[in-house]
Amino acid sequence: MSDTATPSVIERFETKLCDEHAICETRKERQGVYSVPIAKLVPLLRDFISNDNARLATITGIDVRDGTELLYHLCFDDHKYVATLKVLVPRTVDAMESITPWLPGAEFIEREIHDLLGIDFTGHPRMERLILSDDWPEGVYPLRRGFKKEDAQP
Amino acid sequence: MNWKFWSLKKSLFVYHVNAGACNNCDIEILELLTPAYDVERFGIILVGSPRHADVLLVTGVCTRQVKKRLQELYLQTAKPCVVMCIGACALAQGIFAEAYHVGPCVDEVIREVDPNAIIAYVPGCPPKPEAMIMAVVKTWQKLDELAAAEPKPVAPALPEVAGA
Amino acid sequence: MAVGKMVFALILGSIGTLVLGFLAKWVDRKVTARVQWRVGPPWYQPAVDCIKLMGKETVMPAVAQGTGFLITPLVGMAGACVAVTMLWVMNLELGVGFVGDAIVVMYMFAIPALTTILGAAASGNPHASLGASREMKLLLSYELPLTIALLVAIIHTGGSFRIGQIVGAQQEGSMVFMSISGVLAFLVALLCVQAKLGLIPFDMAEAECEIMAGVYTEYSGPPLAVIFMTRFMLLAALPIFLITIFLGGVQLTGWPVLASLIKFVIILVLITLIRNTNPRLRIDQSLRFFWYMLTPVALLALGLALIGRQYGVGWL
Amino acid sequence: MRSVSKGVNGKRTLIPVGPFHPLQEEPEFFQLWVEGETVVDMDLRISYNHRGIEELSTRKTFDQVPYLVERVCGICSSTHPLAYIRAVETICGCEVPPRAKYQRTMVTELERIHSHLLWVGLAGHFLGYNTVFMWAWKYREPIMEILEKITGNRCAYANAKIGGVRRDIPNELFDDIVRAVDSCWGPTEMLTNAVLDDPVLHARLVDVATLTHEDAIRYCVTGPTARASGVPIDVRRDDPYDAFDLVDWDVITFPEGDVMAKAKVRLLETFEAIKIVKQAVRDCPNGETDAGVEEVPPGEAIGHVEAPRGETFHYVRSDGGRCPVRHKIRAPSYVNVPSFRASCIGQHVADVTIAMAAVDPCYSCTERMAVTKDSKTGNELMDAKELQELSVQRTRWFEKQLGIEPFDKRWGPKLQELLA
Repeated sequence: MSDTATPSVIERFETKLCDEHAICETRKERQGVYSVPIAKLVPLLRDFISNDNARLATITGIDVRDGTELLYHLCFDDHKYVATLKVLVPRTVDAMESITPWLPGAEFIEREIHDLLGIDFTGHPRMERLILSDDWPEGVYPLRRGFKKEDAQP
Repeated sequence: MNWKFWSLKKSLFVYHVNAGACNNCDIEILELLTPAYDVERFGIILVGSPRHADVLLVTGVCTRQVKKRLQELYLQTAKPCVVMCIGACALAQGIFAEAYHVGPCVDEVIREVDPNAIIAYVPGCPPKPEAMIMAVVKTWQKLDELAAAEPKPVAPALPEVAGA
Repeated sequence: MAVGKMVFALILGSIGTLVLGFLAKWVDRKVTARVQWRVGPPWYQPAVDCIKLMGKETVMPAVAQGTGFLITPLVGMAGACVAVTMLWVMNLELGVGFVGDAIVVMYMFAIPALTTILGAAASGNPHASLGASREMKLLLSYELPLTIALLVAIIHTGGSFRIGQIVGAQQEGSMVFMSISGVLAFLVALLCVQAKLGLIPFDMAEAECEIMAGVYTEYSGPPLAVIFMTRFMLLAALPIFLITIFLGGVQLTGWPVLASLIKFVIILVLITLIRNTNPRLRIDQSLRFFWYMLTPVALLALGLALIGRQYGVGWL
Repeated sequence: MRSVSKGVNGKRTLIPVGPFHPLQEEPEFFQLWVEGETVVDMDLRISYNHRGIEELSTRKTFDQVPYLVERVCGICSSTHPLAYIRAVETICGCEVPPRAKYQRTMVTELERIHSHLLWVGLAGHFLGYNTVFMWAWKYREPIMEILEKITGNRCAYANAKIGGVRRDIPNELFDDIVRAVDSCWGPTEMLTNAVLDDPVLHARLVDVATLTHEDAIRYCVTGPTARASGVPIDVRRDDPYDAFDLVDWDVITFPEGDVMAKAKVRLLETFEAIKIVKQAVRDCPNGETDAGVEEVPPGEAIGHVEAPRGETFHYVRSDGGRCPVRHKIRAPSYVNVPSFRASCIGQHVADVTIAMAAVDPCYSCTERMAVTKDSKTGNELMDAKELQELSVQRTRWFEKQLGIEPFDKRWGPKLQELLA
């Protein structure tokens, strides 16, 4: 990893995030993870994607103790930087605002998270089963903690 | 010699089923058709309808969604039909054995509908094209044995094929 | 002719044509393989394919109309056998025909296509019915120019609907092919034969590059073997039909054997070449081709032949 | 995707593209809604293929995971492990020895060559040039052989490991690598000329299934699909890894976004890949090939590399234990395939197969599994065959309109000359 990301961009990027009360969790060469309040996430994403030429690589969902962490990976290709915006969706809510209406590329990604982790994306035009088999029981999510293969018997 | 088995050896119509494979086996199967290996020399051709098939080439782990379709497919073929499990996944689920979305092994799935099915196994991840041709040769030998043994009931399984 | 002799002729003619058909099919596959830098199958491959299918089980699709589904391949084969035997007999013994046998042979050659349509419809498979509808349209399109081309030959050989006379007149005088209208009619008939054989560019009834699917999707085992054999027989029989009508017939005695063989091989190679160098047409394109292009050409040939006949100009 | 209503005049026909075709190595499972000859809407049903690799991965140790993820997809089998390994190396903060970097580069680029040639063959098949299919696969063979020689397997190479490479490629084999890639240069050049000069291919490919620059950004596409729409992204340049910043090569970009541009990108990239391999062989230093990573500290990181089809993106989280806590895999096709909606709607049905093939979709990547179809349902769902046939017919029609001989006739003699 020879050259590092353009510093000025990271500064600008981090200032923007700090204004929205985001916290930088880890920062390595050319990539960083930032924790963002759930209400600020979608406007931030929209801003980065439309103004800063960012590209949504994918969304990762992780089942943690208090709920589900959603990690939005943004690639700033011009600046050799990958930023990961992290939000925590509480178990009691299990829902998140969908970004598909303005970013159609996120459609499959959100449907996959819906299938595997049970997060409901509100405003998604087609929140249907995508990658699990037809005989998979409703309400069993394979990537949640404590999932056992036996639970999924049809 | 039994003419049925003799002619079966000389002319194998193959139908390829991808039951959840990673493409490695599939591209190697296609490789067999191309000039480098050209299996049409031995009378082996790919056909478009399972009704015409003498050999079902099954690749992949047989996922939950695929299981029923694989059985249905096998029932549609005209017997005698050899099932050839290509690759470690089709053999014994390979690296995916513990995954949550895979069904039973391919041979179990087939045996469920036909206990006497003739099943050949080609190990390797993926098997080399040579190993697949070797598997065909071994299948011929097995067919010879079956021809000699007829009309006794068909032996359950083929020996493992060396290679890869 | 005695009944015994007729049966004998039927068996001999059918088997001979079948063997010829196996070889013709092999030539076809081998040439295709060589174009693609492959070696291709051994010479006995088509025969072994059929023998193998004979030994296999017949699967009845649940939705199929049983009897119709199974009997149609046999009827098609019977039609091909009868047509082929009539061709052989009338070529070899010029006197035995009857008036109108040329028309009967034409009918008989249409039977395999008709039974294919019926069988495909009976199989209850959507693929097959799609193929059947195409086959039907194709049949409607090529029969007309083929019949007109046949008329040209009949006019040239004295106006009789007897194959014996068509052949006899050509062997005494000159071949139908040795005139402008004859050449035109021959070319029209050659393309119609291509369609009858279901070869590229007119193979839309059975979909892609593999030998099957389409109308034959649901067939397996012996019925499929019968279908294959019928097709192989046609591959041998239709060139003979062309030779009979336009090129002075087939003779199996003395030097003319060689001439007959050369004619057969030339026509077979022509058919294979057309198949290997041409794209597949869409069904509407082929309808347009047969109706708007071949039929006028055939009519032109007919006109020329009539004029030639009227004014005694042999080369027209 | 929005749900589909009946057409206004009710003339909307559903053509589900049956997912199985004898000559296509992967099944596809599309539903096209067609009015007349024009595609008006489409949907994708891909639930057949899920194997659950992400979950399985959390039960393997860090060193076992590369063997698992290279089985995500057979054609990208060097890039998936590499993306994972990059993520883990970032967590560890270890530096890969230069020799290992160059050797990883060689294998990924050899893979790119064989993958692109495979695509050319399949595209030729879709357009009705079956001979091209046979030929392209024939030229691919030396690459497969050299990969077997240097890694031990024709597919699934398992050459990279955390901190270096699993098996050093001995210097004696370097000449063989150069010879193998050189043998590809001529045929690829010839195929490129054939594509660029061929009027029929122009008619079939230019302005077909155009993915506009805006759509490419909205659908977040990557790889050749994006580069053909004028989005100049390439992970090899934008986030250089291995030896890609140490060798000289170009990112191929075309602004048009049609199928032709995608074909051009792939063909020209093959040359770049050959160049990279030759430079990597030339510059490869002697020395260690393994940094000797002992354990993985807690942390999280992403790793992404450029697969033949686009960006392969992995995210790994470690809690300091033996296994990853979470391992997210995003294959390039997962973002490229949905862009069909932008590129195929409004197209002629006959163009859809080639438009789909243009993305070089990889369904086992997309679902981390593969689709199959039995003939019963396959029949009900009609056929990719039919569609391909339509595509072939269209090529022939153009050939005819332009008064041109079939492709094989035009290019066959030249090719044979070349190979003689």
